Amino acid sequence: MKTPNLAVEIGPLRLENPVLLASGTCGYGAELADLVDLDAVGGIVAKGISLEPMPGNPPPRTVETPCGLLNAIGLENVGLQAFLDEKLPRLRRFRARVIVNILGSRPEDYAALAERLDGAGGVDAVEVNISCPNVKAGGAAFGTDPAAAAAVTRAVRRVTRLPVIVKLSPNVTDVTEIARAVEAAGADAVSLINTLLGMAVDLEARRPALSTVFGGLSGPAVKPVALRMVWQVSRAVGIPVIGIGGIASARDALEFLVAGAAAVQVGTATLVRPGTAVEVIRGIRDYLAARGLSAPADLRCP
Amino acid sequence: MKTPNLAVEIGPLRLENPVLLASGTCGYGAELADLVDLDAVGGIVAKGISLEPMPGNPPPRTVETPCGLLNAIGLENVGLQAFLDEKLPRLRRFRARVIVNILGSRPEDYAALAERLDGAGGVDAVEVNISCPNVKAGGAAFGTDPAAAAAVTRAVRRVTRLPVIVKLSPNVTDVTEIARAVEAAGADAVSLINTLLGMAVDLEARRPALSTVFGGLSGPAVKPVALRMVWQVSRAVGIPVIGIGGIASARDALEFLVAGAAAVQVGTATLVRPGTAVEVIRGIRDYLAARGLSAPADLRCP
Amino acid sequence: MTVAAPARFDLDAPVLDHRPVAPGIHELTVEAPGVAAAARPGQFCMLAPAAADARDPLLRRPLSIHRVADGGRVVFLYRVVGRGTALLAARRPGDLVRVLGPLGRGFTPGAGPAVLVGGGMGIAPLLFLAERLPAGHGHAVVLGARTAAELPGLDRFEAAGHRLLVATEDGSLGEKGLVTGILEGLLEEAAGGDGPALFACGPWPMLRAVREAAAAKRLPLQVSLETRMACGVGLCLGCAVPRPSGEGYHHVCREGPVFDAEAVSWEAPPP
Amino acid sequence: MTVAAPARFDLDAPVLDHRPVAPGIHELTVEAPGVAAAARPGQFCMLAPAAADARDPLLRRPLSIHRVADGGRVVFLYRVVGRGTALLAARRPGDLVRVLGPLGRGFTPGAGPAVLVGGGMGIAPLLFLAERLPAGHGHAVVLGARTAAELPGLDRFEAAGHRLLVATEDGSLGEKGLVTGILEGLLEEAAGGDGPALFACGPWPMLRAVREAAAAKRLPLQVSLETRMACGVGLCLGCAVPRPSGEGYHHVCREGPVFDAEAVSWEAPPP
Ligand SMILES: Cc1cc2nc3c(=O)[nH]c(=O)nc-3n(C[C@H](O)[C@H](O)[C@H](O)COP(=O)(O)OP(=O)(O)OC[C@H]3O[C@@H](n4cnc5c(N)ncnc54)[C@H](O)[C@@H]3O)c2cc1C
Ligand SMILES: Cc1cc2nc3c(=O)[nH]c(=O)nc-3n(C[C@H](O)[C@H](O)[C@H](O)COP(=O)(O)OP(=O)(O)OC[C@H]3O[C@@H](n4cnc5c(N)ncnc54)[C@H](O)[C@@H]3O)c2cc1C
Ligand SMILES: Cc1cc2nc3c(=O)[nH]c(=O)nc-3n(C[C@H](O)[C@H](O)[C@H](O)COP(=O)(O)O)c2cc1C
Ligand SMILES: Cc1cc2nc3c(=O)[nH]c(=O)nc-3n(C[C@H](O)[C@H](O)[C@H](O)COP(=O)(O)O)c2cc1C
Ligand code: FES
Ligand code: FES
Repeated sequence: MKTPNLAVEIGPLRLENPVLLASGTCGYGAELADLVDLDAVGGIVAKGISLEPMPGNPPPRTVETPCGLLNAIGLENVGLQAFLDEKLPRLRRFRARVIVNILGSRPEDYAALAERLDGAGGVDAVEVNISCPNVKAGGAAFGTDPAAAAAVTRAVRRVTRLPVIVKLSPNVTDVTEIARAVEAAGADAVSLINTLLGMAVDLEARRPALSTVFGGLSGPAVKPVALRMVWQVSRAVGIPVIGIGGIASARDALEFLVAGAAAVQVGTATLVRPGTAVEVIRGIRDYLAARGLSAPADLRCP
Repeated sequence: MKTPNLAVEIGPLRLENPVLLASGTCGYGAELADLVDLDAVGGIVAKGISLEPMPGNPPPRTVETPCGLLNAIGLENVGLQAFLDEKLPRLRRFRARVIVNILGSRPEDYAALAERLDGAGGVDAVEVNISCPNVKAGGAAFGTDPAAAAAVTRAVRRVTRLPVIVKLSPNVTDVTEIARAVEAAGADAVSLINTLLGMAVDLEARRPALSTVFGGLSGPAVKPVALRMVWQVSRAVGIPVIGIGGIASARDALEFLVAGAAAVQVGTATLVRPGTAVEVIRGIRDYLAARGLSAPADLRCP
Repeated sequence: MTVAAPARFDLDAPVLDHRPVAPGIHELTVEAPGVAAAARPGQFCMLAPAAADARDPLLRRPLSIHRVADGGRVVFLYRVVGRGTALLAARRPGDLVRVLGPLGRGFTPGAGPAVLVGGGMGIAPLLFLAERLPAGHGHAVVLGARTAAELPGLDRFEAAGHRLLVATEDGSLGEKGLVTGILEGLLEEAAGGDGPALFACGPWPMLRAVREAAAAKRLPLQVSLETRMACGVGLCLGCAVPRPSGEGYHHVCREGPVFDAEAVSWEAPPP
Repeated sequence: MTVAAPARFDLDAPVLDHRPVAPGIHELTVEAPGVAAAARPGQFCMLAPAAADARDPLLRRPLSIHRVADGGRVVFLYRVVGRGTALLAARRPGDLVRVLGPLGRGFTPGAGPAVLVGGGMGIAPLLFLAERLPAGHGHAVVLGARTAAELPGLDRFEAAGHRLLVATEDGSLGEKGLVTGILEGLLEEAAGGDGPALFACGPWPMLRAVREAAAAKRLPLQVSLETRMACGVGLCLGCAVPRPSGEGYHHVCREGPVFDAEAVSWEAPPP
């Protein structure tokens, strides 16, 4: 029986295994180094960074939902400079690949971030979070408009040779349209999904439970929507697809591989059980070995 | 302490209480008459009917998901004639209002259904399911395009004076755009949400779990998305909003009333516990009474 | 066929007894007098642990009625397969189980001799049928499993008073082989007379094999089918199995789970 | 301030004891030696019933460490409020509870006398602090609740050896009124010396009142704050409370839950 080879290529980015920690659920790595073996995960996607630090939203920022979590963190982050000076040095020492998630309100912001990261040693890829409001377009997220998504992708593509992964928003009528647009604009891969836009109600107070009314839904509840979008997008583009959304076990991850994902990210599950990603890797290896399969890609449904 | 008055007006449709059974989860009423007091619910929305009978999809048609259910029933229904001859006579004898959910592949289909129902005694309203593929537009659902949604609404509006409730699809970038379009086209009310498009994987077989690959996601998992859309739409249109999506308890229903719904529908929860809708009504009454509130509308968050 | 709508109940039933009876197989006894009184062999219930806010697993699970007994007892025999049955298996006497039933159309035995054929967990509903058929009328019960340890409740089958024949794939009890082997022999014995009516419940390949044997001898056969069931009460339309004509579908939870073999499409993939 | 990262553990801890100690209030003892050894007063753990596939409720619940004891015992004192605590309350000795901890920054008592002030379930972490403070050093403990029945564990507080003063809103035990009344009296007694350091945990109005009393007498005060916590381990950034400066937020699970009163924004709505 062959030992499975878990290494996967996401365009020019090579991962030792197909499991990454999702942005916003693993800080900048060091925060969970005592609870998770960061040499064992394929990659770490750092908390999204912006050019300037952002304080985030007023509380309440989180609320539990059926099989899920609603968050309105508000993209709180230390900003690019502090990331480069204080976070990246520690993050790059782990064996996991370092993927830096970037966010902005104009394509120029994304480009400025990508350019600085391009020159910074230790960064293996950028993940472009286009679920942010496009300030020039009245606040609709970049990721809801193919032209805006392509503009951000092009701006980043022009200034870096790092692998560029564009992270898609699920809150759209046709996610394949956005995926094709960013592929044409030069993305090396796409990752999906980001959170679903949702809301919870504080019944006692008779008002929204989150300070910002709406928040992003994640966790097992969203897995069926995420799987559907991974299936659709992996059949619509030629670039690799990274699947995200409700993965809490090896079985969940394997389902995403069947649906067409080349790799997966574990998000909310890390908040609940930090060791989840490492268990997922072990489970994928055991599953492939037990069936005499040699690689994650063998699972993909034709 | 005042006794709360649970009666609500959905445009020209008056309900004795704000709780209805959702289409596709209560058959044509008689199927659950022994398990549910159909004189106690405010309304019954019958399984969607088409002009001609439809056999539905091959199995597998359902699969359980985290806090949810994926269904690919395929709009199986007895067709308009059998509905009028065999189902409606029994359905109209219950105290609940009778709302007939209609579906088609062209606006003319919807109009033909509405016209026949307009003349049929015992029908209190039509609910227009626009989540069906628009055959002339390459199969995209009517409900994903404001112009198509408006065309269906107008076609129905022209041929009936019955209250017209248009049921919105959540699988869109901007549900308020669709809502405004159907309001302008003459809808008396909107109901939302229909199911979220999703997928599940049969891992042992390494292929989709449903015969049609994709299906509709319902149940508690979708509640945060449904609440968000009810909030958005109730602030975007002047017509009443009926909230649907994951309601399984009185607390859930009350959250929808806070979010802006004038009434609610209970769907998947009836499949799990048929008595749910009646418990919801009792719970709403108790909640209002305990707080000295006189009507469901008193809960709405400004 | 018009039949007065049978009574169905939805209640929180107290667990009276719950015990493992074979590796991975449990026997659950609840107190549900209305269900017990109305139940017919071949019917099933939809079960879930009673927990007010439980949302995951969301759906109840279908289990055949294994037998009913005095005091309003309803007994189920089931294998732990996944999360739903695992959670049920944790219910202790005194705990509550939500029971919705009795559901579906069960077996309709005629006047003549019957042969009951069961494999795997398909033996579960056959005990109820066996106990309702009067002894001494030439009925027979043929049960099969992989191994002797997976044939729980044989003592009750014996007590029902019919000829009892057992087959195990590994030969650890009764004949070595499948139930179809025993069935062939039984049907040979009965050749020349009217022949028995057959009632089968078990894995799809077993049902197909029994159907071939029945068709060859033109014997009536009723089979109990299994599909995924979201509701079990005829509301969702999910439990579809194709009709032989190719036109449309039966619904297993309301037209079945017991069907005349002729109403079943045997070319279709297993439900 | 740089401190070596304290040890945190994530384990399935066996329940050793679990008992109601007051109406709706339970005391849970688990075996978690690493946690017990590393724990400091004021720290907390994130708990959930151990169930491999449990997805709803999704998140663990934060509970303060009430005390630690020999044999690696970690003890929690909690009120059943909603689904999470109700499910925890059902765990019996031998069952497993997933425990992640010890978490956060606890109380840092100084050299001088301390006054511990607790209300409602805020008394939970104060026992641990009281047991770690040596008796006979002029420390005092002031506890309040609505009624005597909601002051569990008073015997252990007494055994800690400090002056113990109790207030109940209905007067069923100790003074009738709020802890702030007792506190005023205590602080009057101590007037003229350096004054004690205050450590408070309880409902937001109580914390505000204690803070006013402390500020009036320029006494140092540490408060334990409560916010909704999705993760409890510093990853989600959800546990934000505003900084007094109006610039940005503290995170209660990693910079707290214990804060110097001066680092807290007292104008903000209760967390
Ligand atoms: C009418 C009927 C009667 C049955 N009677 C019995 C019985 O007496 N004893 C017994 O051991 N089993 C019986 N089964 C099968 C039993 O329902 C399944 O083993 C059980 O639902 C598995 O649930 P789970 O959560 O443990 O497994 P999971 O695999 O986690 O279930 C996931 C989902 O798939 C469904 N599912 C999985 N396997 C089956 C299956 N074989 N049949 C139907 N649905 C399935 C579950 O109901 C659930 O919705 C019967 C099935 C039907 C349809
Ligand atoms: C650091 C810290 C220490 C705590 N220590 C104790 C303790 O020792 N004893 C005790 O009885 N309680 C303590 N609490 C409060 C306790 O966490 C909540 O009562 C509990 O989370 C309620 O969960 P539930 O599922 O039962 O209620 P639900 O209302 O169903 O909970 C729903 C969600 O809201 C959160 N939530 C609800 N109330 C609170 C609250 N007051 N604080 C934080 N989150 C809440 C839950 O964690 C959950 O995520 C502490 C809270 C924090 C933040
Ligand atoms: C608390 C929290 C913070 C997040 N922050 C970010 C972020 O900064 N950038 C981003 O692209 N996605 C962010 N996400 C989205 C996740 O990376 C992921 O796409 C989503 O949560 C779905 O995956 P999951 O269900 O496994 O959590 C965040 C999610 C959560 C729960
Ligand atoms: C089995 C099933 C069948 C359904 N059939 C229809 C239908 O025929 N027409 C329709 O408009 N909606 C249909 N729906 C959607 C429901 O009416 C409802 O919008 C959706 O399930 C969300 O509500 P819930 O979470 O309470 O179930 C169906 C849902 C289910 C689960
Ligand atoms: S399982 Fe729902 S109709 Fe049969
Ligand atoms: S609760 Fe997640 S960072 Fe504090």
